Amino acid sequence: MHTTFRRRRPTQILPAQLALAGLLAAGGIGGCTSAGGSDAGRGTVLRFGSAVSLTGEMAGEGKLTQDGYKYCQDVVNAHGGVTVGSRHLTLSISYHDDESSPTTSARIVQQFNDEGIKFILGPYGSAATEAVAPVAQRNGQIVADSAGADNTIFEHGYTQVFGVESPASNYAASIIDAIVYNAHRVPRSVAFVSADDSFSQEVARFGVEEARSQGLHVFPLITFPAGSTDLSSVVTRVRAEHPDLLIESGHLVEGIALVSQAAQLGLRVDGIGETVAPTDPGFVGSLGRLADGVISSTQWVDNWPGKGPYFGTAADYAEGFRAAFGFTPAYHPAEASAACLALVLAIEHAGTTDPRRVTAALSQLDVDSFYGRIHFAPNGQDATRTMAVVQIQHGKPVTVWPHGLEQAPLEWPAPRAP
Amino acid sequence: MEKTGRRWLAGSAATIALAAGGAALPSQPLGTATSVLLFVTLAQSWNIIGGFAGYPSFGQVAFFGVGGYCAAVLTAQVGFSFWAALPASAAFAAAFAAVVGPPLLRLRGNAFSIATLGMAAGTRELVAILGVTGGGAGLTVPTFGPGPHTAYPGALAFYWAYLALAAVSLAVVAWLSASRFGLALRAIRADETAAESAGVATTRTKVAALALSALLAGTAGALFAFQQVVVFPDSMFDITTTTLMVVIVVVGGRGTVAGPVVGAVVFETLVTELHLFASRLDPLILPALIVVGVVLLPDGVAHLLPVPPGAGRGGTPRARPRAVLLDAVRRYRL
Amino acid sequence: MAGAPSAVTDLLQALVDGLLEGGLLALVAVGFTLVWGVLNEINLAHGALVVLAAYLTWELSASAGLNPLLAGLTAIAVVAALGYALQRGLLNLVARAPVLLPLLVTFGAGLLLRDAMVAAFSSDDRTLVTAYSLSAFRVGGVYLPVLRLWSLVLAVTLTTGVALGLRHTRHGMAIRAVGMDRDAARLVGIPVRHVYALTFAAGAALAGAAGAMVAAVGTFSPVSTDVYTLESFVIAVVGGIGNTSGALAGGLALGVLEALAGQYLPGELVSAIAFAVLLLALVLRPQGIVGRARYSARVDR
Amino acid sequence: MTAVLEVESLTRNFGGLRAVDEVTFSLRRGTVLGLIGPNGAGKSTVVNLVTGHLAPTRGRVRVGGRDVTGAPPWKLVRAGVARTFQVVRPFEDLTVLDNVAVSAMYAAGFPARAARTTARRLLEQVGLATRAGDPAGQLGVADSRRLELARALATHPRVLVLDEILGGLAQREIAAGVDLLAALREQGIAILLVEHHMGAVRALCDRVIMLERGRPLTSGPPAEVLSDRRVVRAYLGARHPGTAP
Repeated sequence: MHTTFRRRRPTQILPAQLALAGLLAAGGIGGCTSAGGSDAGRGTVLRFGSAVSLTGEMAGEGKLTQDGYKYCQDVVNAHGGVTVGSRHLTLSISYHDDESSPTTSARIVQQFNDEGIKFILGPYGSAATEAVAPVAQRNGQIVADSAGADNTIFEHGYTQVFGVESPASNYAASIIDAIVYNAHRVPRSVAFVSADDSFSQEVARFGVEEARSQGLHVFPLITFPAGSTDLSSVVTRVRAEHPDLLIESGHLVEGIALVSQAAQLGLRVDGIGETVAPTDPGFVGSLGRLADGVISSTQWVDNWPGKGPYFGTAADYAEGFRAAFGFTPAYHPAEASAACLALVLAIEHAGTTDPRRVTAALSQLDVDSFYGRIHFAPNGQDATRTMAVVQIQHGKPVTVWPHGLEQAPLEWPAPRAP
Repeated sequence: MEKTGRRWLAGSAATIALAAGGAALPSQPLGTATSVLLFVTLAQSWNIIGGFAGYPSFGQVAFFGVGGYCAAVLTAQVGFSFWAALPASAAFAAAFAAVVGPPLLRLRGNAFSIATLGMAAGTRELVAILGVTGGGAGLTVPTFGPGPHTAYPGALAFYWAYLALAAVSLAVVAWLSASRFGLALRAIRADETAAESAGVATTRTKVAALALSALLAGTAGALFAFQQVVVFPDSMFDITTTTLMVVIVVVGGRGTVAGPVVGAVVFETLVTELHLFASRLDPLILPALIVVGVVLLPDGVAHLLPVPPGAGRGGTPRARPRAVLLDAVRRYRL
Repeated sequence: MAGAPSAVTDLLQALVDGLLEGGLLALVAVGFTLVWGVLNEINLAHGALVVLAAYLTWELSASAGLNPLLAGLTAIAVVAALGYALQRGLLNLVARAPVLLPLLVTFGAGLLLRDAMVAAFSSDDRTLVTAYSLSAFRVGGVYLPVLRLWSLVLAVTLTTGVALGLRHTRHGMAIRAVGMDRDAARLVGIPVRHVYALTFAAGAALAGAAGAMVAAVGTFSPVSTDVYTLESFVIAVVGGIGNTSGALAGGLALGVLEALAGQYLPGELVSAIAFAVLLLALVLRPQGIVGRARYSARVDR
Repeated sequence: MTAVLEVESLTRNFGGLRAVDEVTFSLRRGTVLGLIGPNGAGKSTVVNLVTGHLAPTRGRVRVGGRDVTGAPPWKLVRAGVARTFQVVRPFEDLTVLDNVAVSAMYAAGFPARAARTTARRLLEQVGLATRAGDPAGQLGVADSRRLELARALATHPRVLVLDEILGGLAQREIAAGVDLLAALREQGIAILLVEHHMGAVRALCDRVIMLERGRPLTSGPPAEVLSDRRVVRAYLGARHPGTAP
């Protein structure tokens, strides 16, 4: 079914009235942020706030992010809670569903501020993080950003946003490197298709640069409306160009649609690389055999080097998470727990819940963990973090790159569904 | 006629001065009050074209969105301060209406509604494609950082801004209701052919009404964009925003001065408060209110009030409210 | 044929894609144009009815294990009954009000339906993977996915079926009479309230058929309700208001136009095509491409 | 003295049908021109062409010497050509007073206050003074016709085009109507009277044009035209050979 129109962002689901009334509540009295900020931690509880997408387009990824935050809360409290100076505070995270609408995420963060909550765990997606950042900036709140990888978030000069994930620029570039350095038959040409949200376009832009620097012929970029579920016209155009490799940058919804329609319309490529989608359990769930062979970049895998407080090594994290949630975590829960961990450690190092001192502690934070090294550049982005690359083999994402982390050799050209 | 005009203006100014005193409201009621004031403006803006001229536009959100995006582009890409961008955005929205108006206003009834609905959706697609508006990725009104920016004035300042805008909208509609221009619009609503035979240049008058209504909606859009700081095509061009404006005027009373105000206060407060109580049901509250409101109050609450506030001079004395309500429902039943 | 240069096959493929796509678009739109033409009501809940049928078909066949065809038919019946109740219980109350009021009521009903679906079925995307959902004929370089072919066949049969039904059956004549002049129809003994509800139910049944097809062919979620409503009224206007065979022509035309645009224009322009078509049609040719709109008087009331 | 209204070989086609075919006439100040003919002869089409509601396929329309062919109704009414509608078209939810005030303000260009005083005066003139405050939708047939006339007069017209204004009225009301129109003629207003009521035509018209299937059959003083055999046949059909003369 050709989705002729831009598939409406979930704001469509949230009646404008709630959006409008709520958004205006965002204008609630935020002016009087006293220097110390209301110290939510004075009692025995340390409260974090999280606007997360439980319904709407990003619901799949949003739920995984929430799992990551919940696991962080459980593990920290199991270890006796957060030690602030002499006190031990129990970590309590409150969630509000932003229905995958960036404007709603901003409203929810403002409401958290009105309730005196200064520590925010980032919403899912760059658009939501971009909308939340100015609210946190003017209220003096701190955002531990777990899934807003878009570089533009860190170019506004904000001082309150700290991103634990590797920048958007690495997403497609690492896929290209993994194939070029690993494949027996190195592809000579690549076609890029991208959703039109800023994160996906940023990823595509850097991917094209990397592909050119590796000497591949790059076909002109094709963009499609974010959230589209029918990409048949895109597939038909790509088929006309006969590239060796197809790379798609977008989220879960578009990732699934592209692979299924590519099969339906008989697209012949050596393999498909996609950002975000393949590492989501829902991807293999909906595509079944079709998912095999698809390659994706990931922020973290369960054999990632590093060991740290509360979670131990990556393997310990994966083991503990599976015990608690019943499925092996891909990178979404891991980056969420890492963001929560960063905030907890910063508070412990600062020895106070005063937001300004915690912000200073975060900017100096440099610690090893299950997620690898966590530290932030002056603009709040973890600029030096690299990514790993996985390939779906027999229905399971398997690490194929970088060297030293591979769990299986890269199958290239990718196996084609019978 | 002059007397009622002046009395009405004085009365509304007084109530608004009182409301300004309410600045001590805690943040949640302040949010509700601010939203009510926004919808008073939006409803009055729709009332001009939908109520007075009888052209039920279903694309008003296009002017709201165009005003908002114009402010965002002027501040983010051109470096204007917001307070300079505000009047420019209002004027731009009015000019936009003057351009899209003539072809649309040749149509009537459902065809006009659908054409305006299509126009608004088309405008959203256009904004989502253009580079200067940031496309689907949204655009940030700079309120911080090294480059030119306008400091974020805080919720109270926005409450006052929406208050001023609501007062202006009310005054404009009150003036309109008592003026030659308003009479011409009412004549067009009653019978456009006869109006033209009475010397009314109908197309020009209708386009002027659409531009005036776009001016108000555009200003509200610009203010809203500044308040949200980050604007997206889907949040600025949401069809439900138009529907709410229309429902508020219908439930309040089409073509009256007080109708939209009554409608905005009743409808807005009801939805926002209900949202707080039955949050599990909340997605269903708004649509249910739209359906119930329109079916039970097809001619609006204003007609039930004993004194017809500015509903046209010398209206016949009002029958008992309940009778009028049943009569309206009976009159429109198949 | 197999050796044809790829540029030609691509054009052919785009045309074929367009026609198959147009078939489904027509199927979605024919119910909408019937209701607008006869009852002069814009049914903004039309998209929600389509998606509801898709969900019912999905639930009945995927979870309840019913044969997809039977699931589809049940979904159509349920949606038609809902349509009858919506008109009889609600829309008849504002049938004689200015056109704006039914428009608002259907908008509210559509939003209500959509949010109820979000609550009931969550907002994840769904698609019905049936045995032959991936199979396709290959003619030369051109792919003809089987299911999409079926949607074109269904679209043609239903639109012509409706057109013939309106002209030759007793109910059809009653519906057209009510559409032309409801008071006169009442005078000759036609139960107008029932016929109004029947017409809306027919429109809903057509929406149901489209929904069942959408479940099989594409992916859908509550958010797609707006997409289907917007497309329906573009096609209704292009095809000629109230003109069911016009809906077929309009749907095919829009489908081909978009497929070609998708092939030769930058991706993001595709979504603006439908609006450009709508505005052009409304301004230049309100009576639609299939000659005189059956109820052109409706354009000005 | 130049004519107030000049119409030259006015023609209008609807697809293949020629509704009006080469109609020519001129109307001088203070005179009444009757336009008669069976239903469907094209009388209303001529009215719509002359008042701008329809654009002519061919031919010219001049008011006070100025060419206004194809101008929209609001320009024509401001040039002095006012009309009433065969099926009354009141502004239903506006008051009777406002109905008239709109024409005074927009066609005659009076400011709001002066327009309302003029409107009150005209309502007295047509006998609707007592209903000034009522919504126009509540008027009966005869009163609605009076309102149409008052609205047309409020435009300060040079030419008054009356489309079957006496249609369906009781005998007593027709007599009152004829007196009213005679008074207007004395005030110097030119009238184009489209009417079926032959009594009124004889009483008021200086000249009459007989239309049949869009073409002017004959014209001249009323007595002469009304006794013309072709006119009688056009209205009543040919005499059956066997019946009495």
